Amino acid sequence: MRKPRIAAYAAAAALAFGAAACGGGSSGGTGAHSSAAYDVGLAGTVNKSSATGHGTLRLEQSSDLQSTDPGNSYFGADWDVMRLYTRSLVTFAEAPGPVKLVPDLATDLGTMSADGLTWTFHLVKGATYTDGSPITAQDVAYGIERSNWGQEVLPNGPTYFKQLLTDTTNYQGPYKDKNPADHPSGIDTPDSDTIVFHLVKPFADFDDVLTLPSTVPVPRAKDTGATYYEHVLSSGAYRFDSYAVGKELDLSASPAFNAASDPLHLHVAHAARIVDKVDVSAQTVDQDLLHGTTDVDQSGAGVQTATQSQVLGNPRLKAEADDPITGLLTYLTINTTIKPFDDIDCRKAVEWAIDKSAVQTAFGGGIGGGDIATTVLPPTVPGYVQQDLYQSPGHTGDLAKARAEIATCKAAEHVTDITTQVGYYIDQPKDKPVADVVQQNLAAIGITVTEDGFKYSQLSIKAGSQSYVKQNNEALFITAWAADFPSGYGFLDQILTPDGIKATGESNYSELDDPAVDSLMATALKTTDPDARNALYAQIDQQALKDAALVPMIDSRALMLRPPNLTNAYIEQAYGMYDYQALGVQ
Amino acid sequence: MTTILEPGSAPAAEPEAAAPPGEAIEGRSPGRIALGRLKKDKVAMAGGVTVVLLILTAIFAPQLCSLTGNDPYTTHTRLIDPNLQIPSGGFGGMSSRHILGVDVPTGRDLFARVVYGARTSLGIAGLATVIAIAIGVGLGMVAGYFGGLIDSVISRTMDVMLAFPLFLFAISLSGVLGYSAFGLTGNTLRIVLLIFIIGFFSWPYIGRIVRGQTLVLREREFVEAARVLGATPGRIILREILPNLTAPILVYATLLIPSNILFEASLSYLGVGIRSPMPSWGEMVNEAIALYQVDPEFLIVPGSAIFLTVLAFNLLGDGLRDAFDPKASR
Amino acid sequence: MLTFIVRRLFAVAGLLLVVAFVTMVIFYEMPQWGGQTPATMAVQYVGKQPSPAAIQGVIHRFGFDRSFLVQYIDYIRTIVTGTTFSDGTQDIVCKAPCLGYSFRNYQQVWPTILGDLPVTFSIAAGAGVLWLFFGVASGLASAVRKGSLLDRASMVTALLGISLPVYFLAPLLSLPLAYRWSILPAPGSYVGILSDPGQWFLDMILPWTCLAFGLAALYTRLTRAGMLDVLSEDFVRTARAKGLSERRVILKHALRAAITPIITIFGMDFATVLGGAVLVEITFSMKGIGFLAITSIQNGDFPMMMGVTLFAAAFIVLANLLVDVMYAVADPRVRL
Amino acid sequence: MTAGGERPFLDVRDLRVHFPTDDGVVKSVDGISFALERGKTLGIVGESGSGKSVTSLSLLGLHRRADRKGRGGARISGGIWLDGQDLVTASAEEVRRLRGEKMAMIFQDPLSAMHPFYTVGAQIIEAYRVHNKVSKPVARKRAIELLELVGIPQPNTRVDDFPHQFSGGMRQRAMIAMALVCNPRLLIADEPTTALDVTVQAQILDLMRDLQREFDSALILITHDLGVVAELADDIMVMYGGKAVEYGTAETVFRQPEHPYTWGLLGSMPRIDRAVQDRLSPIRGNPPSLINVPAGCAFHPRCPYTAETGGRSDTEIPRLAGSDPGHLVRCHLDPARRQEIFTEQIRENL
Repeated sequence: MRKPRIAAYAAAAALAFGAAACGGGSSGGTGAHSSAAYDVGLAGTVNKSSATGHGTLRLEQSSDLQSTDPGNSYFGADWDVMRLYTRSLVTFAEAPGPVKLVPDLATDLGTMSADGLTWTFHLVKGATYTDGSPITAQDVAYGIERSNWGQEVLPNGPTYFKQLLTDTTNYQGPYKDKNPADHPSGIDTPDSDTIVFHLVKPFADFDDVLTLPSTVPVPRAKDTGATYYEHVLSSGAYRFDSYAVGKELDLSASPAFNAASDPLHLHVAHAARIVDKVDVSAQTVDQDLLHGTTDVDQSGAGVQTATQSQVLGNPRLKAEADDPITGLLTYLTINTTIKPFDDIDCRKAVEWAIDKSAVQTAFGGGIGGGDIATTVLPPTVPGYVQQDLYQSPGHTGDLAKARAEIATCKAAEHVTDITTQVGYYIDQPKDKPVADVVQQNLAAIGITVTEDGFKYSQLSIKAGSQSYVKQNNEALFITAWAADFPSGYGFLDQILTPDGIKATGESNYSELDDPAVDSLMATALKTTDPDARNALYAQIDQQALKDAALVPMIDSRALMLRPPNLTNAYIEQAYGMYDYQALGVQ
Repeated sequence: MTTILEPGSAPAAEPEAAAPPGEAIEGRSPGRIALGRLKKDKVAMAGGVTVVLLILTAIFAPQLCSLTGNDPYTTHTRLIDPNLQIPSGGFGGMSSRHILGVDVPTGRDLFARVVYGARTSLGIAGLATVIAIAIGVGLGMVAGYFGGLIDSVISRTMDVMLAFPLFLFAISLSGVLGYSAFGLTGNTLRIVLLIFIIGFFSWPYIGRIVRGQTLVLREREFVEAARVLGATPGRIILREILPNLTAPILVYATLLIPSNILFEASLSYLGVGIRSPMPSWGEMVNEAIALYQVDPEFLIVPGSAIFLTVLAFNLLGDGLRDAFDPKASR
Repeated sequence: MLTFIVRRLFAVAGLLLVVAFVTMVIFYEMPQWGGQTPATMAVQYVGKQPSPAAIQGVIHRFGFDRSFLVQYIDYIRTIVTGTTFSDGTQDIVCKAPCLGYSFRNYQQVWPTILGDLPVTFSIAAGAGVLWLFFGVASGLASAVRKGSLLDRASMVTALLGISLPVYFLAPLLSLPLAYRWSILPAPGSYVGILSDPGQWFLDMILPWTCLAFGLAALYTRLTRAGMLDVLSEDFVRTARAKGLSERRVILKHALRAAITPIITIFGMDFATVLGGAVLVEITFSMKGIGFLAITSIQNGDFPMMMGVTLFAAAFIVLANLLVDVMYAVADPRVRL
Repeated sequence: MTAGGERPFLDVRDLRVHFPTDDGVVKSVDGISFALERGKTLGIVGESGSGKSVTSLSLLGLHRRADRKGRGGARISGGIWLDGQDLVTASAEEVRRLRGEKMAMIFQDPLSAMHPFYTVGAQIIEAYRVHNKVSKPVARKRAIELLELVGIPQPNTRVDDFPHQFSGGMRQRAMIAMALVCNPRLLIADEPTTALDVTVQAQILDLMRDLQREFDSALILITHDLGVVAELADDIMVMYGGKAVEYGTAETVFRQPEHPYTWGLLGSMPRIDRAVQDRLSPIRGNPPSLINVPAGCAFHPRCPYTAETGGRSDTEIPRLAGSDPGHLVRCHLDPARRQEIFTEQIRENL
């Protein structure tokens, strides 16, 4: 049965092996011509090929795309696919290893003005849609406007621009305000090649935001609102032929693509056709991968457990598999405002009590599940520093310390029995077993926990609602987080600062409001030097754990198959899955 | 009329074919006759014994589980191979401590889960059957006894309900309410919901049968006599008609339970019924279905539980029906 | 006959109105009785961090703010007359019978259902043939050879069939046949009959078998019981007394009388399966109407689910009508 | 009743039909013998469960025979010779060929005895074509002929009607037409008039008498109604508990019945000339169970004269015997005493 994958909602995470590694230059196999072996797709390209327009690349996935409309999806896997038929202002370098931002429709990465409030971009010359019409700065602006201000029609995409850009005109969005002359004040398009953004506050990571498909150009005249997804006007190397909801997406190499407008060769149609079958059962996807009747699992979710045992037990198959870190952190939040967890000792007790090793097994083990996490930032995000504030042998937790902390807390709070509730997503099958483990671990230190499972779609009325968690005494929540764009800010801001505290639609489930964290974040956003900025992110990470606001549990891994006829296969760390734009078939 | 008066019993059927005649003459009560027949029906008795054992299993689930020292919730993650994600050591993790193995990925004891699953399945199916019987018998008797407008309304309602795509309705109903509603949450809500949905959707079948029987009974002498003696309709329905419906109700209830067990299991299998951690056989099958290629044990245990339970109830129900109504022979 | 059909068609329409009403109550009213508000219902359809305006927009567009009766009348009127709705930039025409459009992706419900019907029909048609043929054949053999080894074997098989749910039988069959020996395609494989008839047939074998087994078992029992009843009828004795061969007595006289109710039940079962073979479609992940129903429910896609329910109900009531007409044709005593 | 030499047209000798069941063996027919010539009528009389219908069905070979282990059907022993052919030892197929052709049966309830889904004509045509290789139109002509013969008005159109469209009497006529369509030489009528109105009964009985003459067939009339037998039968056999208790010409059985059971039957016959208050004098008690037939004389639990048998009534089964070879009685009472009781106590009450 189909279950929505939460992992896919929260999208891209980023960058290679920590700040240090980043400064240290290139990691291993960039550009290397690797032969097939286990995990070589993490750092090198498997079956490198420069063939173009060759064969049919077959993708399959067990769920459907949230949308093919670049303005209406929050799925990382969708964004990876969108790069096939769209161009955004900025994108990720097409190479294995650490994420690197490169300009796509823009001629160059942006430059911040002295006050940090204005960013200006120029469009490359000669970029066209598949129908031959030129791509203009106005189209890019319109794409941002419809996705960020047109939420009543396109509700699903991210809305960073609405938060980051000034808007003195109180723009109502293109669907309510049909006057083409009206725009938010934060976007200027002085001519058809130039686009200028005005920010409400300095924002050093703005280039990262421009990688979002929100910046994909959409001509106002071609926009059909909620049904635009049926016939997206392609700006990329592949033409958008057709998409049948719940069935398949068909793309083919676009004859109209102007390679001259793509100096970095980011958009090369290696395949003649691409067929993406959706809503195929998870078992079928795996079977097809094993039998060579499909080329890649588009969801990037990794194989089913049954297949995992098959793959790992067979050296030939294992050589065709990669097990990357997906950038998704599964963690337990502890609400810092709900009694008695407003007492840091009670929160520390939880930190000590959790048996992360058991959690890891419940979550699917080291290969299908992921690595035990001891920091908020995953190893692939800038700012990551290896540390473990709550060290225990084998990560099994330290009951003695946990009991000591809970005793202190009980004494200070004058409570004898502690009961609370833990929220989790019932449509994310791996979270439920984790909730079971949490329940058991906390029972061992005398905290009675009841489970509160809900669908992801109910998040904003459950754990995402302040009144709900307070009324229901739901101090704990098992959730997962990946950055929407690959930066420390992208990962940390929404979950650790007051930016994520909202009456509904909360994302800082700990409701952590620590001035130390907040000031570190403000400093980071003004810091233009990446290394200095990343060091600040690492400090924020540490501070949050000192506050015991959350228990990092698992940095997800997914075992992915790359059948031998797949060319140019490598893991794009921005998405934590293969880079579909680079793929071809033999 | 030129017939020989045959005092006493109604005319015994002539022995056509091999239908055994003449038992009525020996003057045993129908219930005892049926019991006698049932006792001779070895297959039905096997079903009956299994049913009794299942009910005992459900009632004494905690005691039964304590024999192996397990409960259905405790996780044993160390029994699961962290890479292969199947119980270590093969055979679904069977051992002297976990006699049916453990589930994946948390390693909960399958024996305990399947035993507690009997509680869920039988409890929900049983209570749903009680509801269906209560509504069906009540409305069926009222419709059959009073006739006229009341009968029309009730019969039409039954017709309409039988024309509903019930399974879709049940899925919609249990799917739309989400995690909490009516002040109930989680599996408590689901259990209540399932009982009512299943019960509510299966009453028209028994309703029809009871209505038909009541129509016949209404014309019988003893009902006529009671009416002449001034008994109220309520009294007649409860004291005269209901006792005579015991046999069909008993038979039908026994046959309704397995179909309700399947109903519950199917909804849970589809993910709109009971959810883990509460053990339910349908939910266990759902969890196991992705894994049965490498760990069939995990699927076979709950699947067989559903199969055997349904089979046992069907055998018993068939036997009961044959015992009460030998003409509907097997 | 004609007046009967016309009268019944009115009844069918009435029944569908009731079904639509009840479905609508389930989707629009039940959640609110259960404690939800229009706002909490609407948040399912907006993004990760919805603005109040977006929520209001959804509430309004999906009609959570209108009174139930207005919505109901609107829904019915839309089915009859069609409607237009806006995708934000322009109006889209939804022709009658317009069952509305998906809350998730604006797909129109009616064409979506029609698009999924061939899969369900593939399942139903093949399985229908199987279960009717094997059910009636083994029930017949059983009744004629009552008490024989054959009878007992077929009764045991029938009991197994009735007690084995599809989702247990399917893995039991797929494990050896599809996964171990690769004789048949693994569950989940499906191609249309038009694109590759041979592959279609292979793909369908397991779903057909799994669906037909339980129903065939039921029909075996039905046929057997019906035949045993009929075989003790006077007219069968008359047929024998006329000196007819046993074969003719069984097939032309007994079966002729016993088959009518079975065909009736078959009509209803077939219609029910056409309205979505949910368990089979889910188990074999075939994108028929049942699959659509489950995905719609999981997505909270009310119009889609209502459309499917109404569609399934229409099948059932129309089959009911058809069966009654067939009954009148088959049984001269029945007058319409 | 032919003496020696050639067999009678229908000769039944010591016929036994037993049904093994879980509760014991049901001895529905337990050793009856009779003979019947063409053109003659035998009336078999008895209460429900006396074995009379089983007798008729066994003549036609309509019982499912038991398997070799003696289970699952009827155990039939004794002899049935029809026109010299032994039906008990004949194969099922041979008996089937005779059914409808040489021997035919008229059933009690024509509505249930005719197939509801086929027209009356079709059912007659079918009966005809099983035994005669003729085209459908020919058979149809024959069917119309027969319908006319049995007195159905407008047979040309009624032939295409369904049984439910006929009235009860018409249906029985059609049933008779179906039985006669192949000119059977033995006709068995099982309660042919029971389901009919009294006026119609008389018509049907008249019809049967006429047709029997016309076809010169032997007729076995099975009924519980002595009145019906009185009109048609040449011989009468009274059955009780699977055995014949009195067997003789209609004349003797009506004039000088000797078995207490026959007295009871006669006594319970309504007569117009009888006073209302003592109209019926029913037989007390119930018919016997055919599994546990009372020891000795099967009738003894209901018999008012057991005291006069010298204790033999419940120990010894009386033989079917009589002074007159044309009148046999199965009773422990002395023949003279029987006649005495009848003359002194019974006759005036009849």
